[in-house]
Amino acid sequence: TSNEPAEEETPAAEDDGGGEAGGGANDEPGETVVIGFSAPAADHGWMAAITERAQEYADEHSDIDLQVAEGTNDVNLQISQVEQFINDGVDAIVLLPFDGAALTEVALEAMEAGIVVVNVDREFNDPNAARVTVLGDNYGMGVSAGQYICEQLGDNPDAIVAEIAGIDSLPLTQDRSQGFEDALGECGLDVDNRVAADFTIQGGTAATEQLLAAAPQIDAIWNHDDDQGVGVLAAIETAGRDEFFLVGGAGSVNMMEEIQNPDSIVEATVIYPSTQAADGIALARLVVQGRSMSDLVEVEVPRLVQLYAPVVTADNVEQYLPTAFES
Amino acid sequence: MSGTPSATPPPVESARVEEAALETGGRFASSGLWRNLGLVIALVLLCVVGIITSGPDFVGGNNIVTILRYAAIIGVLSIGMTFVITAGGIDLSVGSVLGLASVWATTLATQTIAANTHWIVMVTTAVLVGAACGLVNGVLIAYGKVVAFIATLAMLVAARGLAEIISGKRNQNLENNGFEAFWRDDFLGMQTIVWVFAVVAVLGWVLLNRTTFGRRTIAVGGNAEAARLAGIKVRAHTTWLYVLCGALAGLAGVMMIARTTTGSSTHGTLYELDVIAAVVVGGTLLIGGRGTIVGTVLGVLIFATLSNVFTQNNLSISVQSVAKGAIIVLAVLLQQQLAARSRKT
Amino acid sequence: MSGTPSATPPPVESARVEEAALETGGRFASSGLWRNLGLVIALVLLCVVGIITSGPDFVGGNNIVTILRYAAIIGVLSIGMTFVITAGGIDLSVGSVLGLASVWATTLATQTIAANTHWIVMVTTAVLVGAACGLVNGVLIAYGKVVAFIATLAMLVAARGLAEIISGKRNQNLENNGFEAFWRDDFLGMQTIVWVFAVVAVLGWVLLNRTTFGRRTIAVGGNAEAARLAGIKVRAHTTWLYVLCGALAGLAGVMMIARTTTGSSTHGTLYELDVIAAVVVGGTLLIGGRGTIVGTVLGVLIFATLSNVFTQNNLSISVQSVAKGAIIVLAVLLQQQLAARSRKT
Amino acid sequence: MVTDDRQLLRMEGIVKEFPGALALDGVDLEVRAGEVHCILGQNGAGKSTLIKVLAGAHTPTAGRIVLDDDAVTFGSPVAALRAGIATMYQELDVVDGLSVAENVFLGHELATGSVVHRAAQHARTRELLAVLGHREISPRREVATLSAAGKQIVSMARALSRRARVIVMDEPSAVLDSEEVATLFRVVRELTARDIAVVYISHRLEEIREIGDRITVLKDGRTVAAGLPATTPTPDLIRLMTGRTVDPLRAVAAPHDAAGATGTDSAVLEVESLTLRGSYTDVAFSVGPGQIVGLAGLVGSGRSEILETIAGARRADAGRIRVGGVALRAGSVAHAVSTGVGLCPEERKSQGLLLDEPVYRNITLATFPRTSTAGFLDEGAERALAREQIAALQLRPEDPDRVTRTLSGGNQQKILLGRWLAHGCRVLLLDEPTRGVDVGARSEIYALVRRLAEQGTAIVVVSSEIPEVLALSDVVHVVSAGRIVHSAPAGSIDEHGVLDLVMEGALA
Ligand SMILES: Nc1ncnc2c1ncn2[C@@H]1O[C@H](COP(=O)(O)OP(=O)(O)OP(=O)(O)O)[C@@H](O)[C@H]1O
Ligand SMILES: Nc1ncnc2c1ncn2[C@@H]1O[C@H](COP(=O)(O)OP(=O)(O)OP(=O)(O)O)[C@@H](O)[C@H]1O
Ligand SMILES: [Mg+2]
Ligand SMILES: [Mg+2]
Repeated sequence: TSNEPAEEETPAAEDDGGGEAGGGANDEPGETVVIGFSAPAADHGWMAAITERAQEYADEHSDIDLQVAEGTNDVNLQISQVEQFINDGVDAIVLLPFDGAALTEVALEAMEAGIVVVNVDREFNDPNAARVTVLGDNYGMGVSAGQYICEQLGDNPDAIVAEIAGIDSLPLTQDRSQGFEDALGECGLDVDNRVAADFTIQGGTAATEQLLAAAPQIDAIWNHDDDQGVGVLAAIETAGRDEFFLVGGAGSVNMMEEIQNPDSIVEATVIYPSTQAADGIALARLVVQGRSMSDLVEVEVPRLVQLYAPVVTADNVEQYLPTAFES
Repeated sequence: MSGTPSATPPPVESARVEEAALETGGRFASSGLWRNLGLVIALVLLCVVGIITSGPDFVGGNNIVTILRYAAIIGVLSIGMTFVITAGGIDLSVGSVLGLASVWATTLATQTIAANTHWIVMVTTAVLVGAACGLVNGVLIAYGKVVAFIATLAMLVAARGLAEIISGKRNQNLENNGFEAFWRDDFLGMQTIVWVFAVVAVLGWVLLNRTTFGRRTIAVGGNAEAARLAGIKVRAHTTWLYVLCGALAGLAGVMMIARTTTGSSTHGTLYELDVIAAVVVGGTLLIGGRGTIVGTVLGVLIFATLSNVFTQNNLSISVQSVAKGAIIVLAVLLQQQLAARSRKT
Repeated sequence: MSGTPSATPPPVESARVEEAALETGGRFASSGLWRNLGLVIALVLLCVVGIITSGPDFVGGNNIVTILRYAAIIGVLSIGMTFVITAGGIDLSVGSVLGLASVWATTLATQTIAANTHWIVMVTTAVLVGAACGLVNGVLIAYGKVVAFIATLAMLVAARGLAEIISGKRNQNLENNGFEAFWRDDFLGMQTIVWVFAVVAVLGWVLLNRTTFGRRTIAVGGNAEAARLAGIKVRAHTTWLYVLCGALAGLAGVMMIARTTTGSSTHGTLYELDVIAAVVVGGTLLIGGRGTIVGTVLGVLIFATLSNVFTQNNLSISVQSVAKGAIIVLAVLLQQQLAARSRKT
Repeated sequence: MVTDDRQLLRMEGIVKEFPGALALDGVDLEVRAGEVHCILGQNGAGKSTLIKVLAGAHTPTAGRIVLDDDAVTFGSPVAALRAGIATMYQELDVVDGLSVAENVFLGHELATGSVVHRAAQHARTRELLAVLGHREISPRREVATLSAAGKQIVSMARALSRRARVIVMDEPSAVLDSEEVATLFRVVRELTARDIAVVYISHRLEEIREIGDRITVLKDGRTVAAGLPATTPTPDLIRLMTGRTVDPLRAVAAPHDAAGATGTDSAVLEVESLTLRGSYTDVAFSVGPGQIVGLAGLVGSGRSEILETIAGARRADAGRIRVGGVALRAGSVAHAVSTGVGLCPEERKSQGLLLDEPVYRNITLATFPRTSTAGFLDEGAERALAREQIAALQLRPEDPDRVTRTLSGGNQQKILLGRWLAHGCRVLLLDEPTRGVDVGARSEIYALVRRLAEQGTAIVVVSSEIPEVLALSDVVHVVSAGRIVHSAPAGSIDEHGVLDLVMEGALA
């Protein structure tokens, strides 16, 4: 079935991923670490992958006891989940907040309670609220996408560029769009049509159909999110349009397969790693067990890890397929 | 049943007369015309705005088709909802039942065994899954006496969860060429799903206005106790209504697959609100007893055109929301003005 | 007054009677007891499950406080909703009004001019913003005769959009130490917001059960025409109800700021469903005419405890949804069994 | 018009137009202090509309109201109440969710700073109920649990609770039995003794004889006679109201022939030891073809429950019901209807009619499956069917497409009958068939019932008007406290006999 590959590939990926990062010693089981994990509702593939990768990583390590709280987009509920973790006196909390600012205070409480807090993806607005912060690079995503499109269209200043954003009210969407705009600005292009979907397939289809109806001629489209990308492609196919090329975002398996397919309009996608939370768990474990990232000379785990947002094209797609997520 | 007087009198006699007037205006035919006239005017106004802001192409074939495609799925759901609301109920679960059906059908389709089965099997599965959910709703409401709002709210939550379990939160990509060939194909310039909507709407109209089933539905919504004492099997009928609504949600699930080439547990999220809004703006009474398929279809088209106009003008989502809120209210107010006028005549 | 038709009567007459029985069961006191007993039992059962699965700490002070903190915001919204629903109306906009109020208040607070103004100003702003939204709802429903469901649905959409515009979709961080000092402080081991909930609940109870306002609210919901003939200004009263509900949504916005130290246009998304569910599970009739604050509070606590238990057991999220759906239905069924029993006695 | 010193209130040339209906077309009414002024008129004559105008519930299209010789306009019910005009409306106007006391003081609660003095309200309500002779009703009791009669008492108490100079009563006796009516009249006399004027609407002429001082007659929204003495002979009144001469009861003086009275052997309806806990116990009787059986008794004696059980609307705890030898499926209305049992329920608005649907759909509600083919409706056939009944029942207005809500009470009642006539049943159960029905319509309904009987339908009638039961039925069963205490041919017993039996049963 469609989700089998994930089961097969991901563990492998994690293992050598873990190997490279942690070296032999760090894989030795240490004292058991109780880790509380809370993330937004897994209402699309990438978020689902985030949670599952975390779960898988925990399952592979006998010394991790992972407590997963109901995924929610209600900060009120997420706060009370963290409060519960504090009550239960877990060793570490890995937190992918629905809204970083809103969970800062409770994260601080956790830190004051002597719990190791690892902040993933959406940043708190107080550095002291987390021992380690693992960030994707949303602004960077936009920049990479923009730069790629510039390379392709740079020579033609009045090319039509369209953008299909994700949930518009999320700061991360704002960042992506900002980066995209700035990068395009570098080569004198701008966003001519912009629609926002909601990370869902149906949203992608609806938004894209409207977009295509509104813009009879397009040269390039950047779609923020490969989950909604499925819907975006469906809409494009329905409309029978192919005068443009499409750049994706996040890096799902089926997008990469599209990239491999020469006569698909999908030329590239910008990775937004779905392994962040798993990395967060890994780091939390190391911190609690007082270990270090053994490839680094530093004896402590660093406090900020920002993941890179590379562009995947037909040239390097094989390299990224293994760690891609099933949308 | 000496207990009934306590429950039956409608919240507001006068308001209800008022409302009824909206619908009947003393005499039938006339007001029906007026009410729909109000909606038609609203729709025309929207198109005018569209043409002014984004040129005559707005009413060009392409854009019309785009609007219809967008409307089709909500439309099919709204037809089912019209029946449920006419009978005085409500179904909050249509959206997630749609999602569940889409996932179920596609997992079936993506299973090797089913790869070469005919797509009819898939469609049937989806419709049956939907009908089953509707049956649960109906039984809980009609026999378990659970308030419709709560029973279907529970189904909303549960169906979504089940869909996630089945799909493992993965999109089930469609691997059935027969299906694609039929469902994603165009026929007289319209994609199949648009035709499906058209057919469902027509059948729905006939069912509600020309059959005993429709008449019973109106009776149950208008005064369930009277219907019961006149020998109508109110509970059984109510159950069937929710089954119908569920089955249509299942069909909508198939249409969603056709549209997106995938089944996903996120399909149909929050559709319930759009659907109910379309039905009520169309002129069906939430207190039951009066329903109009034509109005519902117009309501659906108005909302579809609305968001189309918005995108055409590249409005920010936020501005769209504010405008949308205002327009909903204006549409309803306009509608009432005309209905009131019709009562005077 | 024409808000009332929007109440969603259960489709089956007998269901209504049954429902009425939930409330009256022959005599008030007894049934009140029985009804609440049903909810109390449900709550106790949940706690037992909690203790079994996650040890006695479940009912330890810390966890109780956690549950109450979580319940406080939904709780305040539910009190307002209880009044609106008792009067036969509904308010779908509470969630987004909460968001709007939180944004408005915080933008005010983050403006340099306001940096040193007293936090009371902020709170007042939020409450006023909420009340204003409520006023719009109320006027549209009572005087514009727009069905409550539609009017407040429009407000839901519009308020969310406005909040996004004001906040530029960035969340507004709170810069007001006075506010933090008061609102995030603990008092007798409870955070201020918990006390706010307690106070609102008590005042709500008094208002509904001991004042002319409350009694008239029931009259408006139960038989608006009778209320009108008895000389009650039904329209004005209806308007005030929505203003009350809006103002409480504004207050809830302040509580949300206190809890998150931010105002955001995403605050309160989808709260309307949780709130209505809590109120209806509590035993307030969606068709209006009967309302219970105690029941509402119990309903809120049940849902809060439920999600607390879920987190404790780290169930798979999807399984949780399915379980939640089942539990909602079971709670209502249990409630009805006991109510039916009480009628026999 | 001549104003004499006693005059308190005068309505002149009142016109009220509803969309699609001219309810009042120039009505004059003149009421004196301390009198009982009766308003007579057929269903739809405009009585209720008139008093709603007086009460400020409707604003008149034209005309003026004069109180103490100065013109007043009542913009809202409050204005009228302030002016000292309290009204008991025809449709029960109580709130189920509130207690008795709260209903009595709704809108003028005893409160300081909007905080209700419950104790004070309860005390005051207890007094009022005592005056009305209903000490047994607790002010705390929730109104939903009262029977129709109980609710009527509550709205009466409400009217009394106002400091009124004029009290308007729109068909208060409709849901009351003779005992209750007697109490009502006692109260009315006490009121008039205190110089309070009472405007009294009823279709029962004998009541008007007993209590009335002067009579105003309405016909088709016009005053056809004003200030008649209450002694005006009945035929004259009826002629004024209807333009015809009929005495409803004599019109159907039942031929108590043996054939009608017996016929148990070939009984169509057989009820055996039927029991519904809390309502009635061990009820047994049978009805032969063409026989009319009456259930007489006080309100609350459980008669409605008996009928509802036979119709399948309630599931009896014990006992059997057979129609033409076929045992009815307990608690299945559908089965009862298909075997030919029809019930005209007591509460026509809440149990009988689709108020927002056109008349014809209400008439065909039990029949439309028959006028349809393969599930598809034939509205033409339905309208035709409806027209027949409308003509047969002389329904006003004769419009099958009129929205039912806008018809007057009596005409609505006729629609219910029409439904079962159209359906055609072997057993017809009538619960208070003439409640709120005018004299003319009554005689039509009586004649109709007779005709049905002659065609062989078995009929059971429940009515709180004992003379009606006696005149209409062949056999009378006296029901008291849920038991049949006596059965006899209608001829062999009179009203007093029935009442005595009822009393005994109640004591026993
Ligand atoms: N809301 C309304 N809309 C339209 N017509 C109405 C309305 N209310 C009453 N009417 C009409 O006004 C006329 C008078 O009605 P009304 O109820 O006053 O009669 P009535 O004398 O009280 O009859 P009854 O003795 O049966 O109570 C009737 O023809 C009725 O159809
Ligand atoms: N809503 C109610 N709740 C509880 N008991 C009720 C209710 N209505 C009636 N009863 C009781 O049921 C029994 C029958 O009432 P009901 O009024 O139907 O008798 P009835 O003989 O049909 O009177 P009527 O002449 O008004 O039809 C009485 O004991 C009455 O007190
Ligand atoms: Mg009348
Ligand atoms: Mg009765």
